[in-house]
Parts: sequence; structure tokens; C-alpha cells
Amino acid sequence: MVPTNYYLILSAILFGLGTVAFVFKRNIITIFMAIELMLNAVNLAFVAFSQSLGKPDGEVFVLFVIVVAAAEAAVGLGIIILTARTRRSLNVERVDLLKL
Amino acid sequence: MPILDYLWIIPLLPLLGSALNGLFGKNWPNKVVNTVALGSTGLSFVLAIEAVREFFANGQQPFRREFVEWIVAGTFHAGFNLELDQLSVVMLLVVTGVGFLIHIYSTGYMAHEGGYYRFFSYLNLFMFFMLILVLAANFVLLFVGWEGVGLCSYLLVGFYFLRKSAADAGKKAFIVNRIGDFGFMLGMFLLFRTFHSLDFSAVFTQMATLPPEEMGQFGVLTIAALLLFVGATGKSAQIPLYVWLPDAMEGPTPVSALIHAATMVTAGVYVVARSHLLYTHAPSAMYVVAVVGCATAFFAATIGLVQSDIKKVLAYSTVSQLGYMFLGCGVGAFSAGIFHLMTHAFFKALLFLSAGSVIHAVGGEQDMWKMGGLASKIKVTFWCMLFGTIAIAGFPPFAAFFSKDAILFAAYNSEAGGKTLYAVGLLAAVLTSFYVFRLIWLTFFTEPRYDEHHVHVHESPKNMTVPLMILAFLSLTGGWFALPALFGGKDYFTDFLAPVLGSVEAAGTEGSASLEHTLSLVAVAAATAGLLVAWRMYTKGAKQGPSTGLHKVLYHKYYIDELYQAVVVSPLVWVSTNVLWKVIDVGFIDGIVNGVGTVSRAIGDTVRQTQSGNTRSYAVWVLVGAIVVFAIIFWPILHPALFGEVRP
Amino acid sequence: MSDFLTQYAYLIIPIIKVLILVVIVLTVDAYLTWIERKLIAHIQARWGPHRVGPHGLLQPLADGLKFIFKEDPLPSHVDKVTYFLAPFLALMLALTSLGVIPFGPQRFKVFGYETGIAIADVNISLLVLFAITALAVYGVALAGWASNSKYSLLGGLRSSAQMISYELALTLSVVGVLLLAGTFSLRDIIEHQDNGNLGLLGWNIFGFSKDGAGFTQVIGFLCFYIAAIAETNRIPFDLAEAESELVAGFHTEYASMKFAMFFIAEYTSMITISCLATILFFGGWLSPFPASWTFTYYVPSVVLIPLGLWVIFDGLRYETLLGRVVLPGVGTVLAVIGVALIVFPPVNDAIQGVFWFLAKVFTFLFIYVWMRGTLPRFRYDQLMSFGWKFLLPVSIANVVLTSAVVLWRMH
Amino acid sequence: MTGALVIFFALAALAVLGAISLIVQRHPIHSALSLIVVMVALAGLYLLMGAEFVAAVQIIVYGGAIMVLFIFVIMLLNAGEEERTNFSRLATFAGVPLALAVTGLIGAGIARSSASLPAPEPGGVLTSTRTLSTLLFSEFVYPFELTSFLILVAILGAIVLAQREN
Repeated sequence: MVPTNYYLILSAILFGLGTVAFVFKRNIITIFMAIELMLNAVNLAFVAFSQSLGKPDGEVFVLFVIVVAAAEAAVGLGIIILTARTRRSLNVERVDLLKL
Repeated sequence: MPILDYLWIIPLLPLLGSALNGLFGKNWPNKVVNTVALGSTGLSFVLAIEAVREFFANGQQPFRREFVEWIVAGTFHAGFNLELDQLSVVMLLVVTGVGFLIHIYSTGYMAHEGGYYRFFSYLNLFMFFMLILVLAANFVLLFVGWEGVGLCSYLLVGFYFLRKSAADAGKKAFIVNRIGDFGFMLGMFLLFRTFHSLDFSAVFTQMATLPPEEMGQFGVLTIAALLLFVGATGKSAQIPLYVWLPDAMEGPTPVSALIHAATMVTAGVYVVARSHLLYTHAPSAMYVVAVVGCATAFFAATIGLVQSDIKKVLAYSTVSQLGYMFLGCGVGAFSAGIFHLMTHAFFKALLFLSAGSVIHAVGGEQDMWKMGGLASKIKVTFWCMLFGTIAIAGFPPFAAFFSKDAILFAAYNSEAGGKTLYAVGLLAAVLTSFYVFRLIWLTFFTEPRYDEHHVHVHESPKNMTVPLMILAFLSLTGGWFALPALFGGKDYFTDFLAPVLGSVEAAGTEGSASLEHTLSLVAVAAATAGLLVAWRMYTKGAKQGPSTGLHKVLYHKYYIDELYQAVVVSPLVWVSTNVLWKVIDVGFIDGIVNGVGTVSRAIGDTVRQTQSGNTRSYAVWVLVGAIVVFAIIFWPILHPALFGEVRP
Repeated sequence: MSDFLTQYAYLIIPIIKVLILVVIVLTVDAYLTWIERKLIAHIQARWGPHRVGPHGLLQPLADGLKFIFKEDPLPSHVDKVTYFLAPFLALMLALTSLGVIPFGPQRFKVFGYETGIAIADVNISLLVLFAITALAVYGVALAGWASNSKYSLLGGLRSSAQMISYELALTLSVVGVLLLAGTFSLRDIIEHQDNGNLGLLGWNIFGFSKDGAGFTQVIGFLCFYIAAIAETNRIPFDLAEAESELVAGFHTEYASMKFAMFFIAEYTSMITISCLATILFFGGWLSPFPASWTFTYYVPSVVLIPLGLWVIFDGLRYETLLGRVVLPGVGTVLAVIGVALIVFPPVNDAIQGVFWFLAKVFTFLFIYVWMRGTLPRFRYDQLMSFGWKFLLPVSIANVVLTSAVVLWRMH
Repeated sequence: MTGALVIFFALAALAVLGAISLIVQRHPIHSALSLIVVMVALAGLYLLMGAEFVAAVQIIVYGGAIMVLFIFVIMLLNAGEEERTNFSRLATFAGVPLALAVTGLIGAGIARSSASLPAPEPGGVLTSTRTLSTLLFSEFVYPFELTSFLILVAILGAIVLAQREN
């Protein structure tokens, strides 16, 4: 049997790595992926808790999180495409003006 | 429907007319404006008559009702409550009646002026506020009307606002009135603090139980009475605040007639009479009122002697007549004061309107030295004006004879220097009859002094002359209520007002009829004397001589305006320029405002640095926030770790 | 020895099964290419391969040799990792997806380890299958991107968009079946369709059932099959490798074994899809005849013996050694098996399920090829609008309809 | 060291390595692939915990839809290697340490708080699809409907964003 807090610590590590990527990377798409990574870490924690506490609610939350992530990806990638069209660059450090 | 239950309609109608004319009248033809203005005023006049009829039908029961709740703050309560008792009845009829007549007159007089709709809008507004003033059942509502008529007076005096003198006169009237109103407000506050209410009924019922304060000792009531009187002097142009009224003649003549002779300026008298209980409980204040009134009567009359502007003469005579009223009130003859108020409303309105007609005839000329010999040319005006003159001079059986006589009689009988007051009043009567007849002679007799080539004299149209005639009739008959008194009968007017003004008359009415007869004879003799002197001086075409000595002083109104200029105005201007503006406004207030601007800009400049637009640095800021949040959340879990104790 | 086996049976047996399955599948793939070429050739009135061995039967071997020995050029400026990863990914996923498919009803014990004719028999096998097919897109997309060529890139883009679009329809079209069966396990789904004497009427495609809670899944099946063809990038949805437009689409830059991997992956996924269609809609291993018709147990023999005899005589017409020896040999084997089935009833019973299963699967594979021979290719915008505006709504409608009927039937 | 632990550590290592590679890879496609690895590993962990449905959904939606979308966009925009600009000094110097601090905080908090939790039971009816769906349609039905609206809005938004205005 794997103790629950193994999972939790793993999710913490993944979340931290996600934050690192979030501040470290410069490519918009990659930063977006970092956010997805953090979401996944949270999902892991959810599932671990729900399994160890014997409540399925956590997994329902995970489903919701996944749905939200999907919607977010749709809109976010649309925005990214638009940005890339107008700014001709995917580097967030080059996209620092509200209007052109 | 019993109109009394809908008393609020009476003041509301003029407001409606004013709103209609003011908002839409700009593009309306004069006919429509007339219809609206006259319709509203006339209708309210009719309703007023109906209301009075019902009042009598109810056996003269004072009618009092709160129609709308207005201000409720803690113990303070002021409603929109109206009151109809004998006093208000008199005022109501005078205001609506004379006001209606003057409206009719104005349609002729203002026919060729610009801003026709504006004029009538203001005039109706004035009617509204005046009716509020006379119908109000508490000091607060009364004050609303009080201020409102002040506003309308300002607007109408400055009606020709393109003329600087007119604008200045308007401002002067307004500012001088502010001083009085300040006193009035203080008086109200004092009353509220004493009686915890401002309803007439409440205040006066409480007051009736109090003992009168000692002569010469100044208690709350005295001070309140004096403060109210200050307001009265402002509104009713008594010494020392009379200076605005002569300048107010800059306004159109109907305005002078309505506001500055018949109605508004008598508001002070009305207030004093309304709160007569207060004054009877403060004898010293009452004495002050008498003295001030008497002094004003004489003082203004002397100035009136030498003025050359026809309206100025009438203005000063108004001041002096108001003085008479206050004298009457001051000596306790409140009903006499009100009586004179009514008659004065008639004949002074008549005089002003006739003067307006004269000015109309000679094409806007107001200087009496440029008139003369008009009697034959404008007969109707002449006769009406003559009626008014005789009335004001106080010849029987004209109105002023009775009213002025009653006042002087009361003054004679009043204790504490009554004789002196009487003497001065009598002298003022002589002067009065002198300057009015001087006016008559200079205007209507002697050879013409205007050039016939340019000015072609013509009689005024019907809608101006008809009101003149009506007023002439009134100023003839207006005083006959008191006619029986002469023959030992009873004075109906006084009796009528007795329920309101109470048995105070006792002071005045006692004393035998014989004395009264003598006094009236003396008065008539005084009037005749004035008449003769005027005839003697002006009957054979007098020249406008070089003014010297006393004449010069009088002609310049004792240099009072200059005095005020030097003592009050210029110091004020100096202070506001050098202290309020240069120091406080520029240095202090602008300093604060600019300081706020500078500080916020500085803050913005520093904080702006974080808004680099660089997503990654934003991300770092998010991280910082996250760290704080996590630290707070996990603190209870983590802090045992600092002591190495592991929780189960 | 034996106790060692019993101890590690849970490791060894699956490995063995995987090996067997891979061998079979690879062979089937190889001969699938032969079948395809033959059929299309005949559809187009050609001979097709007939030089290598009788009826070109050895063509697949030749192709395999060619694939192995051909030079493997590496285009310049390719992203190496991805370029090599893509074909492996494709093949791996394709083969893995077969792992959860049950080919037969039997369950038996080996060294005390119970197992069945399936590598893994998990209770959410359908979900697993979808998960794996969902990942299948990466092979194509990455190949297209990695090989640094505009044709490949276009092919990759097209296939990724196409697969996302049609996966929705694919998944939704199955929901009807799930509603009827009430489980994710493929085995349970098949058994749910076993309605004894109803025979083929009990399959989901017809939707009769003993408890009367069934409902025909024709719409679902059509949606599923169209979407499935699109998922496998087959004509008429093969825009990822449209020869006439993009030389060879995503695998333009691939040669020899890596190209072969893509090929094998494609055919394997065809097999998977056919199995899936069989299981979900056509009753898997169930015989189309009522259970009471026991004589239908001889159908395999009735098929095999004539086939074997025909193969023998056909082989004897050849002059070549291969023709004279091999074909008769194969024919004899088939015939003997057929006879053996008659002789040994237990064996016959055992192979019934597998026989029907394979029969159905091969029918679907035949339909695949048939379509390729007949249908033209869609234009790209037609593909998209068809997927989003027609297929998806219809499959959703099917879900709503089915659930409504099921509810109504239950009450 | 039971088999479960072995599998756990294998998958955990895979996930962590994938996450790290997401950071160090310079080409977005490679980062995406690393992320897919992480997700698959997580799915494996879910299976290990017995959350089979979530595992399947994780792979189908995340791996099969979302990440495909990412790769599709990367290919569409033909994104090249990430350029190493350093316009934000803050992010360069403070960013990574702060991120590690966050990790430390959460890790410590969890480590100290969740030691007493019982270990998850693999499999079982607890999280069977039936239970989840019953819960989803009974207790969480309003959030569920809301998510459908959310998706609708997202679709519209994506269309509006991506279409060229002409």
C-alpha cells in the first residue's frame, strides 16, 4: 500500500515544477502548458484525498477541473493564435504592450 | 368641494403658471403667455375669495392643516401646513387681488418689452412664494416664502440685467436682505430652542402663559423679537437696512408696485403682527420697533422731499409709510398697522401704476423736471393719481385717513414717550402730503418741460387704465371699515382682527372719542399745511435750482450709501481680496488641491514601475501573493515545526 | 519448475499471449495488404500481384524483405528524437489497443492462473481502448511535424484536426450501446447481446432482447463506422496521406522500416476497429443463429473443407514447384482441420466463438477495402463540415433517443 | 517494498522527470511531449489508486484532446525554439527561488498534516463509474449544467477569437 502523503508530496513537487516553468519559460504556449501541469498536480491531490478518505466527491471535482481545463485550452489557444498573428512572436517578453 | 380642504391649490396655481411660462413660454405668442399668467393668478384669486367665503361660513374658525410632511429630524418637525385665520384672510385677499390687478396692468405695460414670458414667469413665481408666506402656519414654511419673494425681487429688479445699474440694484437688494434674513434665522433658532417647535400655534400657546419680560431687561423673548425685527427691517426697508428699496426702482414699474409697495415689503409688518404675542411679551423690543418705525417714517419722508425721480419719490414714501406701520405695531396697535398695510397696498399700488402710466406716456422719462402739464393730456391717469395722492396725504374720507389716524391715535395714547412718537409721526404726515403734492404739481401742472417734438404724450391702453380705476375706487373706499369709529361706532376692521391680534387693542382704543376727533382734525390740518406749502412753492413753474446746503444733503440721501460703502463694503472687499482670496484660497485651498495631485502623481510614478507589461514579472508577483497565502494557511500546521514538536 | 511457473504465471502467461498475438497480427497485416491489392485490382479489372508465388501469395514476404533491406535515408534538419519516436509511437499504440479485445468466450486455468482469450480483461476495457486510440493521433501528427517538409506538416495538421473532430462522434456513437449494456467491459457487452434463441436479432445492431429493454443501434453503428474510418485515416478520409495533393502526406519523408511501421500501425488499427465494431454492434463471438440450432455448429467445417479442397485443386494447376507443393499442402491442412472439427465435438465447440468473431472481423476488413476501391476522397472542408455539422449532431441525437427509449422501456 | 510501491515510484519518477524535461526542453513540441508523459504517468497513478474512470478520462481528454490541441497550435504557428531573452530581471533572479519556496511551503505543510491519512484502497466499488455518475447527476447536477454552459461559451469564444475578421 502506498501512503497517501506520498501522492500528496508528489503533487506538491509537480505543482512546484509547474510554477517554476510558469516563471521560467518565455514561450506563451509553454507557459500555458505549465498551467496545465499545475492543474494536473492538483488533480492528483484531489484523487489521493478522495481515495484515502473514501469519498468520491474528490474525483467529481477532478472531472470538473478537466472540463474547465478543456474550455480554458480552447479559449487560451485561440488567444495565443491571435497574439501570434498580431505580434509575430510567441515570446511573452516581446508581448508587453496593451495595444499596437 | 370645500376649497379649504384643498387650500394648497391657491399657492400652487401661480407656480404652475410660472413653470409653464418659464419652460415653454419662450416661443409662445404674448396672448398665450397672458392666458397662462392671468389665468393662474385670477383663478387663485377666485379660489381665495371662495376660501374666505367658506371661512366666514364656518363662523370664522381659524383653519389649520398639515398637507404634506416636509422635514422630520429628531424632535424637530416642520410640515407643509397652511393656516387661514383673519390675518391671513386680509393678506390673502390683498395679495391675490392687487396682484391680479397688477398682472392685468403688466400685460399693457410690458407689451413691447423683451423677455415677456420671463417677466410673467417671475411674477407668478412671486405670487406663489408670497401666498406661501401669508398662508404658512409655521416659521419654517414662512421663511421659505420669505426667501422666495426675496429671490423673485432680485430677479425682477435685475430684469433689465443688461443695464449695469439694474444688475447692481438686484445684487444690492439681495445682499441687504441676506443681513436681515440672518437675523430672522437666528430668531427662529432661538424660538425653536425655547419652545421646541416652530408652529405658530404651538409657540404662541406656550408663550401666552409666560409673563411679559421687564422693560429694559433683555430675556430670550426680547432677543428673539429683536432678531425677528432685524429680518423685518431688511425685508420691509426700515433703518438701517432700507437702502436697497430706492435702488430697487430699477425694476419695471409694475414690479415696483406689486413687490416694492403693495406686498413683499409689507412682509416684515405681517411677521411682526403675526408674532404680536412675542412682542407684547417683550415691551423693550416693542419700544425699539416703535422708535425705528417712527424714525424711518420721518427720515425717509425728508429724503422724499427733494428727489427728482418720480419713482424715487414714491419709493421713499413707501419706506416712510412702512415706518408708519411699524410705528403702529410698536405702540401695540397691530390691527391699525395691518389696516394701514391694506390701505397702503391700495393707494401705493395705485400711485406706482399711475406713475408707470405717466412714464409710459412720456416715453420712459422718469425725471419730474422733464414733465409737467400732463393733466390735460392724460386725464384718466391724472385723476387716478390724484385719488392716490389725496389718499396718501390723509384727507377724509380716503383710506389712509382712517388707517394713519388710527396709528397716530394709538401712538399718542401709548405710554413711554408716546407724545414724542406722535409728534414725529405728525411731522412726517406733513412732509408726506408736501412731497406727494409736489409730485402732482411738477408732473401734471406748470408748463411742459419735455420737448413736444420727440415725445408725443398718449393715454395708456385700457388694460392699464382699468386697474387704475379699480385701485382708485379701492383707495377711496378701502378705509371705510373704520368709518363708524369716528362717530363713536365700532371699528369693524379691528373687531375682525381681534380674534387673532387679541385684546391688545385695549391700549389703543381706550380714550375718549373727543380726543380722537381732535387728533384727526390735527392730522387733516397737517395734510392741508403740506398741500399749501407745496402749492406755494411749485404752482408757478419752479426751476430746478442749484442744490445747496440742506437740500444737497437731502438730495444725496444723507450720504448714507457712501457711508455704508466706506464703513461696510470697502472693508469687506479688502478682506476678501487680501485675506480670503490671496491667502486662504490661493495659498491654502489651492495648496491642498495641488498637493493631492502632486502626491498621487508621485505615488503613481513609483508604483507604475511594477506595471512593466512583462508577463513573467507579473507571474512573479502572483507567486509572492501565493507564498503569503500559503504561509497564512499552513501557519497552524507549520509553527509546531519551529519547535520540533510533531503533531499526531 | 512447475511451482516456479505457478508463482510467476501472472507474468509469464501474458507475455506468451502477447508474443502469440503480435505474430498473428503481423501476419494478418501482411496478408491484409495482399488481400487489399488483390481486391482493388479485381474491382478495377486488373490482375493485381501474381508474380511472387501463386496468386502473388508470397508478395507480402517480398515486401517485408524489401522493407528490411532498403536504405534508410535521414532527411536534413529533421527533429531526430521526434522523427524516430513517431513511427514507434504509432505502431506501439496500434498494437496495444488490441490488448484489451476478447477474441473468444472461453476462460481457462493455466498453472492455477485463470485467463481468457484476451491479453488483459479489464472491466473498463472500452475506456482503455478509447484512451489508446485517442493517443494514436500523436504518431501521425509528430511524424508530420518532425520530418521538416511542408507536405508532411500539412498532412500532420490535417490528421490531427481530423482525429480530434471525429473522436467526439466516435465516442458519442458508442454511448447508445453503453446505455443498453450498462458496463464498460467488452466481454460483458458481448454477453449482454447473447439472447439465446433470438440469435442475431439480439445483437445491438437490431436491438431485440429478452427483457425487451433493447433498442436498435443502426444510427449509432453508422456514425461509429464512419467516424472509425476517419480515425484510421482510410479512404474516403485519408486526407493525411492524400497522394494526389500531398505526395504521401505525413509519411512522405519516411522510408523502409519506419515507413513499414506506419503501414502496420494503420492496418492494425483497421483490425482493432473491425473488432470493436463486431463486439459493440454485432455480438462479438456470438453465433448469428438461435442457440437451439445445434447443427449450425458444423458451419466452420462446412466452410473449411470445401475451401481446402478448392485450394488443393487450384494448386495442382500450377507448373511451379511452389504451386504444386505449397498450395495443396495448405488445402490439405484446412480440409483436415474441417474434418477434425466434425470428429472431435469438444474442439468444435471450443472454436465456435473465435470462428464467428474472426468471420465478422474479416467482413469488416473486406468492407474497408471495398470502400477504398469504390469511394472518392473528401475535400478537406467537406470533411470538417461533415464531421461537425452532421455526424456529431446525429450521434448526439442517437444518445438522446436511445436513453429516452431505454427509460420508457424500463418503466 | 511491495509491488505497488515499486510501481508508484516508477510512475512518480516518470512524472517528475517529464515535468523537469518540460522546463529544460527549449522547443515547445518537446515540452508538450514531456507534459504528455507526465499525464500518462498520472493516469497510471490514478489506476494504482483505483480511480479507473478518472484515469481513462485523464488520458482521453488531456492526452487525446487538450494536448493534441496544443500540438496542433504549435504546428499551425510553426513555433520555433524558445529565444532566451531576459527582459524581466525580477523573473530572472527572484522567480525560480520563489517558486521553489512555494513548493517547499506546500510540501512541508502536506508532509506534516497528512501523515495520519489512511492509505487509499486500490479499486473497489467506491469510485466505480456508476457511483461517480450518480453523484454527478444528483448532488453536483447544477455545477454539471454550469460546466456545459461554460463549454458552450468557450466554443463561441474560441470561434470568435480564431476567425480572421474580413
